[in-house]
Amino acid sequence: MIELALDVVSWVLLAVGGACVLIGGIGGLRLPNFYTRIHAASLTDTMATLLIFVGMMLQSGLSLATLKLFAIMLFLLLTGPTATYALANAALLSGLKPEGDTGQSKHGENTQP
Amino acid sequence: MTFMEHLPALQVVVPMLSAPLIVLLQPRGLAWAGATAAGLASFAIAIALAMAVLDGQTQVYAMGGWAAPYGIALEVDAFSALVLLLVTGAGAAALLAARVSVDRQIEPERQPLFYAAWLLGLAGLAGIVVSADAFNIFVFMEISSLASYILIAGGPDRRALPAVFKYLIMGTIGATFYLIGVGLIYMMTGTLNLADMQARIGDVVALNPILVAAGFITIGLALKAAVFPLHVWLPNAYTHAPHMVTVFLAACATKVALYVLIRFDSMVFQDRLSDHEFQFTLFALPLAVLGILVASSVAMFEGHLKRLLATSSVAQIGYILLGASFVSEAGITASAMHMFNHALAKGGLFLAVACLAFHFRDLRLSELGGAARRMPLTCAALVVCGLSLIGVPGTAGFISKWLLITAALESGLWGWSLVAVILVSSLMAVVYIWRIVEALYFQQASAEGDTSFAEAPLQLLLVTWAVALLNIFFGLFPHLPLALANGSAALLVGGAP
Amino acid sequence: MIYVFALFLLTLLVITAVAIVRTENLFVAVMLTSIFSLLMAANFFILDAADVALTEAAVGAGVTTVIFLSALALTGDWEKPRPGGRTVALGTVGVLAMLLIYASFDKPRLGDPEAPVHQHVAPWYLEKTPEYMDIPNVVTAILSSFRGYDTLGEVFVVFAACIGVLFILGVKPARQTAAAPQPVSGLRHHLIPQVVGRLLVPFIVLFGLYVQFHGEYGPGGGFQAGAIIATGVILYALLEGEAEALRAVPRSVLLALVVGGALLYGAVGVVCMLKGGAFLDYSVLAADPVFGQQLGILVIEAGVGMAVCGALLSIFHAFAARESMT
Amino acid sequence: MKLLELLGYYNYWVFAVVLTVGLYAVIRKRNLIKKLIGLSIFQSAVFLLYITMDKVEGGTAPIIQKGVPDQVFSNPLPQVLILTAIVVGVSTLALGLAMVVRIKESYGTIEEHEILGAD
Amino acid sequence: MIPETAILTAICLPLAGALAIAVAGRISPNLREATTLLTAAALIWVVWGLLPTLMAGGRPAVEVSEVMPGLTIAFRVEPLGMLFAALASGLWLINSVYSIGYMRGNKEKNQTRFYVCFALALAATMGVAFAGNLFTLFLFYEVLTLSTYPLVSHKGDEATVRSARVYLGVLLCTSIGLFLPAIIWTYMAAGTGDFVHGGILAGKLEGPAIGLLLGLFVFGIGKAAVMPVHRWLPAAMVAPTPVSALLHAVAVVKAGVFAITKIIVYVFGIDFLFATPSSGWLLYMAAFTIITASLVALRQTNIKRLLAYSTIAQLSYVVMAAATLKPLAEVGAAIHMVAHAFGKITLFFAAGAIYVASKKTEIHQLRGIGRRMPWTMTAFTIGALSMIGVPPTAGFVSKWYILAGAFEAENLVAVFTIIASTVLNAAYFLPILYMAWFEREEAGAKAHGEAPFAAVLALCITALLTLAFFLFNGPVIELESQVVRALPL
Repeated sequence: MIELALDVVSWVLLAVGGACVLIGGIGGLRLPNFYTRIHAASLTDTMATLLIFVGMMLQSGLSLATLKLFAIMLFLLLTGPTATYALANAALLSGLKPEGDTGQSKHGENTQP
Repeated sequence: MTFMEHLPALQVVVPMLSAPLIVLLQPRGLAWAGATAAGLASFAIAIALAMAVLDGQTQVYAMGGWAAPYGIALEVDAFSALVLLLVTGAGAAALLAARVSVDRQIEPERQPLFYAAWLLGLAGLAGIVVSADAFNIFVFMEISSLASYILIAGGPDRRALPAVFKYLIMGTIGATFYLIGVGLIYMMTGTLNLADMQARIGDVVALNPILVAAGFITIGLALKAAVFPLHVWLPNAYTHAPHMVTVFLAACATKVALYVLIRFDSMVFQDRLSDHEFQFTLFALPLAVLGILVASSVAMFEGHLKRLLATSSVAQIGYILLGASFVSEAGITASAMHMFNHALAKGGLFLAVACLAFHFRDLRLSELGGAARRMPLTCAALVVCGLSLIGVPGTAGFISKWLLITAALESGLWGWSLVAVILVSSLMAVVYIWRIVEALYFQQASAEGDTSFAEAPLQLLLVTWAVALLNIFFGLFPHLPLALANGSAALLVGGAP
Repeated sequence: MIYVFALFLLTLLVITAVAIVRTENLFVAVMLTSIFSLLMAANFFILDAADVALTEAAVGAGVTTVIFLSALALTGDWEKPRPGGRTVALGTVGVLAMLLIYASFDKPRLGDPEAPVHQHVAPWYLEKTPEYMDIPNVVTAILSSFRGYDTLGEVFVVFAACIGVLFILGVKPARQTAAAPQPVSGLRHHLIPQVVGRLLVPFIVLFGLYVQFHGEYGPGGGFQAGAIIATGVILYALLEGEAEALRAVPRSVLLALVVGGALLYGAVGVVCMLKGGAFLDYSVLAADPVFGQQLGILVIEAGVGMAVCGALLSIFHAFAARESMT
Repeated sequence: MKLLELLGYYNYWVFAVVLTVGLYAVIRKRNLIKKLIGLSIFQSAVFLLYITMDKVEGGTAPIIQKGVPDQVFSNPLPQVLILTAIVVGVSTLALGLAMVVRIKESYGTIEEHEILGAD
Repeated sequence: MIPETAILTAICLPLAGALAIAVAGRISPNLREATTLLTAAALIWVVWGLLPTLMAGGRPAVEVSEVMPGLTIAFRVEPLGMLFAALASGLWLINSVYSIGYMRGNKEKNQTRFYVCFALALAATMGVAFAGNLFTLFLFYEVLTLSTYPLVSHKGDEATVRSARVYLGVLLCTSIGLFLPAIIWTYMAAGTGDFVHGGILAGKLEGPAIGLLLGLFVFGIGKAAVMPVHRWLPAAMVAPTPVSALLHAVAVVKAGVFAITKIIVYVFGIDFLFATPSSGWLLYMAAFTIITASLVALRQTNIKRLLAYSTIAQLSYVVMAAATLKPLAEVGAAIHMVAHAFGKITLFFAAGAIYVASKKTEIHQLRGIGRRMPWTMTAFTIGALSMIGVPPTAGFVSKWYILAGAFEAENLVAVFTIIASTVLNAAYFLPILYMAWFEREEAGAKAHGEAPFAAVLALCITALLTLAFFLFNGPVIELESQVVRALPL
């Protein structure tokens, strides 16, 4: 009985995670400019990773594999957003102005090159 | 296992392991000394191996203690002993003479790296010749290619870089074609050892992957050996490389690729593929003839001395392929002998060019006026090696010309027209060697050039003259290389064990 | 069922390859090459080649991209389009494709157990590894012992690449640009990546060492470990700046690593000779041949790891140092 | 030839196509870095050929678990060969890129036709 | 000294001499001249020492090294070779004497190189003379070509270089292009290349192949200057006179003709060739060369070019004599080699002496020179008469034997050519003699005396030899007749 419940929960989690990845992908294609697109990509990085990995962990139960999965999830959660941040920063440095920005910088101190 | 049994392995290990050591020897004099010691050691091993092979025992060495088809086996027979002598001899001689010439062309702090790359090249080439495992040949082909890219990239002139880049691209494509060929054969026979492959290829021979594999291997090795239509990288690469590198590479680099082609073809494909002799001849003969004629005629009108000799190398490779394409005992003996004799002649010529480069910044024939008066000994050595290249009797070149003509006559299929091709190209060789002689001896020195007596440094001159005299010695008493060449022919085509 | 997924990945592979060739922005091409390597790694994994997948990911995707980017930084980003007929090139290449596809019909089908490849040499390896070496990972066994000579050649290819790059880039660039070399940029003044970096680099290096010594039991070994450790140090160099990384791992150490690794591998072989076995025959290394084999494999894997790590790092530093000079 | 049969040869066709795409890039493109990228694709195709050989129906990676009795393994030998070939590819690539950097410095361009024109 | 070592010393002596001359050249010119003469004398002593064994019918042979199975460097002395070696060594001494006078008189530069190359050429000539098989003959034939190249291009200015290029081009092209395949074909067909009395090809080849092989040999040996391959001889006239003397009389040309005769006699075999119809063309080709060369000589104005064309004609005499394939004709061929050598060397010495004394090179400048240079001109006259074949000179003896051979072979073409060429010889030599002795000098020509003493001395010796050969040719004829008489070898 418990296994059935676990399976159902993990299936649901995996399905939702898959949906998130799909949405991120579609976002990446349809959104107009660079900054909006990396916003959509970051969705895949964070939300989908969390959901899929928890789903997989439930599938594999208490074993060495679960521990490995947890480590990978932690790694991805750490590096994903940092990578997106670095990407956005580098874009800004190389002078790609976000849409609708009328010249004055609204961001914090670290946008000066 | 006694020391003698380790020789095939030591032949590759000695130069290979001394390369990293030399990188650590920072003071540049030491780097050259270390490299020459390693070069001479490997030459000594090659001689010992040749002696062992001469009295009849083919050395087989199971690497890592594992038997042949499972582990990698090294095998030294007559043909590999001959090419080994050629490779290590050229390497050692070029190293001996290299110190003065390299000091002028390579900055001191880069020299340890240069000599390490040289030894890697030597080890790579020896590795190919000694190995009896198809994939192992690929690995060592890569080592020797990488080393020769590094050596050529050391050239002082900025044009060396695009030349060596083109060589890198074409060399890598060649090696990868060879890899595809080996892969296809491995897929159909399940083994990588050459002898084992020969045994097992019998039952799958009709399938087309084997034919395609034969095609890929032949094209890949033809690319590495600068056979005629695929030779475009050779003239530029050899012209802009440092002088001593040209001596080393011109003498043995392309010949090892031909060695692999001949060994692969006669051992793996020959008696197994139905009418393969005809196919190989159909493929190799026209290319060889075209190569000889076109390259010789281009060399006749070439202005720059080094590029002229490099283009003539392409023609001489055509000779070796011509010998091999007869697929007869006489043919293989002729091509093996010509590998040896051409290395002597061309090595001597490029050594003389290295001597000339000491006092003539620009090596174009029009600028070499009055060279004979200033450097009489170098020019004399150059003439002797030139004569050996033409094939004047009494020099080493004549022996291989003689064998080639007899092989052509025996081959039967319009043998006489091939004899005509060989003779016409020898006459073309006479023309371009004599253009050099006339430029050296009779051209008036350019106005401002001083005509004081200024010979090349003694060390370089001694090695040049040693090679020139060897040219004559092997012209009169060629028993050693001839015995090895006959042994290899009997082995490859005669079906001897 | 797995085949359908393989089908999808292979098609994606072809699409990426065509995209790489068509794009004119070199930066995009390099990024696509990295994706191409990742897809290759995925394919390898599906075809049960775990070791190769790890290597392709670490060496192919990781280090190749880094080297390409550092070279791109020194040369231009854009490729000049080449007008004019591409028929000749297409023609020759098309002929080659036809030839290969024609040849493929007699080849054994994917996964066909009766294929000659699985009949002759492979079963012997699978059967003899537990007997001679008693280590689970047969690939590492073949890599280091049965065909150890190949891997020795392999280490010297890496060694050749390392001394080659040092030799070619050893020449001071002809024209020193007038501007003083601009301050060592890395993402120095960006706090977040540095913090995350400092957190991650130790774990990357630790994982590299794990892969190094775990080689006998699971997919792993010298090459992959060297590449991973090198990637870790390169990440540190990108975050903290190249000078900082050089302070952490100075050039002399790198050269010592490369030379040491290559010599260690060779030395093991020579010791085997001295002890009476053939070159690289580890069973003479210890009284019990199986233990001797395991010891030999461990030591040469360490040698390979050192050599690869040292080589890749010195290549990166050669390119990076070049950047600060021009 | 039924679909599954056809599926078996798909790997070889992908190998052929990727090989030709790589070769096309090397022959056709004049930018030296694009040539090197083409070369690495060209070599990757060969890796795919070798690894396609080693798959056995229903076999797993050749890691022998102790207890499990009769396991079916894929062929380990091509994997060893490809491990070597990958590192060879990277080494050649590194050397090529070093040359491209030097060419850029001495010629100012990495387009082949401009370099040949300069001499 | 036993014959075998004599052969080897005969070849090594000039080589050692060349080295000694090179060293002596650095010290002082006189020492260099002394070494040259010493080596020449020593060579004569060694070579002529072999004569008694030869006369007694002995054939000393020695094998140096076996280059390849069936291909050896071996020497074997037989009458033809002996005659040629004796002739060459003898004339070398005289030529050295003459060239000392000429070189000093003309103050030529880098003389050491001249004498060194001279000695090398002689070493090669000895090698060709004593060669025991085709391979050794070809080996020294090529060394002779290469060692004479620096002599021909002695002056080093543009004109000499271009004509030296023609010289080398023709000789190397014919030797590599035609002579080498002929040798290889013979080795393939007959299995060996050794010179065997009665020929080695008998029964091995038949039909047109023999004619083709003979053609390859005749046109391959460019040094014999048979018509189409004769262009190098006039081109070599740019060389200083002692070199032309060497070329024409002592070594180069003689080697060519000697090689052809030896191949006809020892490779094909006289009777084997006589039987095959396809070898007749050689005689007609030689005859054609004689006639055309003599006609061209008629129109020449420069003395040396005239002598060059007359040499081409005389050489074809020897070839034609050999081609009549009759014992008497073969003896005639050998003797003509000697007669022509003496006559032609005298003429060249005279031309050189005139040039040194008066810088005159054209025929019309020779008016009344007899009074100014009596010794040179008498020698010139004797040489000219020997060319025509007038009785008291050597030329008559050889023409007599060739005519006898032609009659014996009932070969009317040969007889007619000899008579016609004798007339032509007279037509281009007699006017010169008439102008020299009986015409007055034009006014205002500057006065000049005789040539330097050394040159005149050499002149007179060769003139006397031409006369002496007419009287004492017994031993030479006896030696040569051994070739044809079926002597047990």
